[in-house]
Amino acid sequence: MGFPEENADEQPDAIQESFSADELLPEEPAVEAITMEDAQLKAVLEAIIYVTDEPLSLEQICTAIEQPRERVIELLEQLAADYERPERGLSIREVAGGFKMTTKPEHHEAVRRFVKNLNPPLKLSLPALETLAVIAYKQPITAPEIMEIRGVQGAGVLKTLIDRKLIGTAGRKQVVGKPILYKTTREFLVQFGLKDLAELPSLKEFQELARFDSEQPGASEPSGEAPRA
Amino acid sequence: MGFPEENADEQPDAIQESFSADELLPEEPAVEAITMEDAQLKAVLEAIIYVTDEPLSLEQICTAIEQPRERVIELLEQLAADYERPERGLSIREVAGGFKMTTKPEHHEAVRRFVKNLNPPLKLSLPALETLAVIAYKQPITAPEIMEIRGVQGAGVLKTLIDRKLIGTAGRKQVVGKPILYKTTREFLVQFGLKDLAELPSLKEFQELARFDSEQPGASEPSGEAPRA
Amino acid sequence: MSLPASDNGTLSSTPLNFHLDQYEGPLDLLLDLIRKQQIDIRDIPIATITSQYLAYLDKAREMDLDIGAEFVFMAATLIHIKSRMLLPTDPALRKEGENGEDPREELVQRLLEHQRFKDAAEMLQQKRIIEENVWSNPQMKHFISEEDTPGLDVGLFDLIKAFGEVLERVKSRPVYEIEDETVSVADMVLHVRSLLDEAKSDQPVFILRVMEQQRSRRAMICLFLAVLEMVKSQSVEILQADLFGEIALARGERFAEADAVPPATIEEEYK
Repeated sequence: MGFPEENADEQPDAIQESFSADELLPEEPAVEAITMEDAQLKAVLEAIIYVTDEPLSLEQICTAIEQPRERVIELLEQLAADYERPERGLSIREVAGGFKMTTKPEHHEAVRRFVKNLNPPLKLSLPALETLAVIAYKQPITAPEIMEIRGVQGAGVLKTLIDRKLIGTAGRKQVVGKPILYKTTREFLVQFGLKDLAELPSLKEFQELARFDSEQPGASEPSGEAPRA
Repeated sequence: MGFPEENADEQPDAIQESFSADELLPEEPAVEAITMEDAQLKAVLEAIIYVTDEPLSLEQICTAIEQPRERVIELLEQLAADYERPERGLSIREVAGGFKMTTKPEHHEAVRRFVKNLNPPLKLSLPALETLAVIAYKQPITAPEIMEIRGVQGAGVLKTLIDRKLIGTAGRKQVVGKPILYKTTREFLVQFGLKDLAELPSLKEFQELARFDSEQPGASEPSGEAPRA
Repeated sequence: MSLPASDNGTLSSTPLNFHLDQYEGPLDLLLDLIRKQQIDIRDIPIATITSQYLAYLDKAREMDLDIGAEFVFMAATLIHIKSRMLLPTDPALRKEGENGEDPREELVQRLLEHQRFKDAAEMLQQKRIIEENVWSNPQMKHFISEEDTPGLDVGLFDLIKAFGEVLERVKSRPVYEIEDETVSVADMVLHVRSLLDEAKSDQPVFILRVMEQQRSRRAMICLFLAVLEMVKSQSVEILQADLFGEIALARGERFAEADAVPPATIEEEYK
């Protein structure tokens, strides 16, 4: 259970949890007071550093929280020290003349692995989406027919859709050249939350929605617009 | 001096200091043990919640840090509690069945100035919000049913809600005409900061409010506009 | 219920401050009338409300506003309730229950439900206000490898929308159709050129697919001859990725030289 002792001394701050009991910690950590006002300032400091992508300069911070330079430096040091504790995964660093929040380098590998394993939502390029739409509504359909409808060449996207298991083959059409027929797959239904193809909304239904929707562009302005705060 | 006492007491009691150390420090902060391993896990947890754009589910986190559910819940609770402290400007909130880091609303004024890509206001009219409310409470529900409840003709603002990804389809109702069923989406939960649908107050609670309102003198507004928040 | 403004039906003659187009439906209008006058929703003075409601419809008509059928239907409902309220209670019925059923009950329930959803909408709006005042700054982009191509986050309605847009485009597309019976080799040279122009430089155009789009024997022959001409003049290359694979066309060395195969010359040769 040994948390290294020296860490206790490094911490300048009262509010952090110092750990451990009697025996393990003979040296009482110095407890420092934090006023409500300091707490507020630190909170705002943390929030603005978090939301800003570019490093925040000392001047910007001073202006933002309306505090003298020395005070801000002190608060920044406290904040940075809080973040340096080993149970924190982030750090506030001074880079390029400003302060910036980043993940700690020692966790980059874990984060990268994690991001990679995230199940990304279904993302498709516009050509792929159009091709998938044409196949969904016109299946089974051949590649030349898809191109004919879309009015553009796009053999590449079929492969993408096949790789994603959203479409599969459905035999060949009995015309010159016997082109392959494509159809949507089970995975397609799963991805779009459909029980079967009959659940696909029809174009007519979709257009009716748009027609009745008073807030769609072109329709008359709705009354009683909600007030914005 | 004096960090408010109750904050000290809030700390889960790991290893409580059993002796009162010093006259000068009557409010000894409760001391919590943290092992090196816990520190590491908390750090990674913080880092991955920080980087991800979608709320992270418990399952995703368990898989990522290879820890049993109970352990992860415990760590998450600790982390969220750390963030709740008043000197923190960020918070870890449960939204749409996952965990997400955001700034705290109370600092919005200071933070807003530093936000480059401001959240686009959702700009929903009151009729759109009402339709959304009907769907949220009565889902899955068809367009005719929505019209019936709202006492208006036309499918209303469904397409707007679809375009904003606040509602989606939930199959078709097995009645004449097989109308499309609608339900709210995960994005709805995210946009409205809801943990899950169960977090919505029950309709019965509104009824109580409604009765109360009707007895309030001067509660009436001269128009059908939304009461300002 | 004492209403300062109301003295029994004459209220309808006092023009209320209507914004005539603000009501989404009759329930909205009724609720507003009730709220403005601080009427107890469970004990609506139906005669007063009915005349006010009808006055509203009249006024709307005067102003030539489009009144939906649902407003008219509600007027009928109100009049019906009013007439039932006026009927003397059947003494036989009175023996059974206390008052019999209140003719207003169903309307009251609908109004209450409507009010609940209005309140729910307001609650959502407040929640949204909070969300508009907090920000998140995820850093995923630093951890996503380059090869993950960004794309659209796609849902079911994106699919139908895309399909609708494709069909729209078909309608508005200028049809590059060659009259089958008059088509020439030169036309086909131009056609192949335009196909290669449209295709990305690294994307092949499959001969077979172009062939399939032709609707007459003459067009197919012209296409075939055109391809041969273009190969000869090095404006296209023929590619075959693997044995028995599909034969494709790609831009040749002299593709850029538009007059590598002067149409007029070809026209002459194939006369």
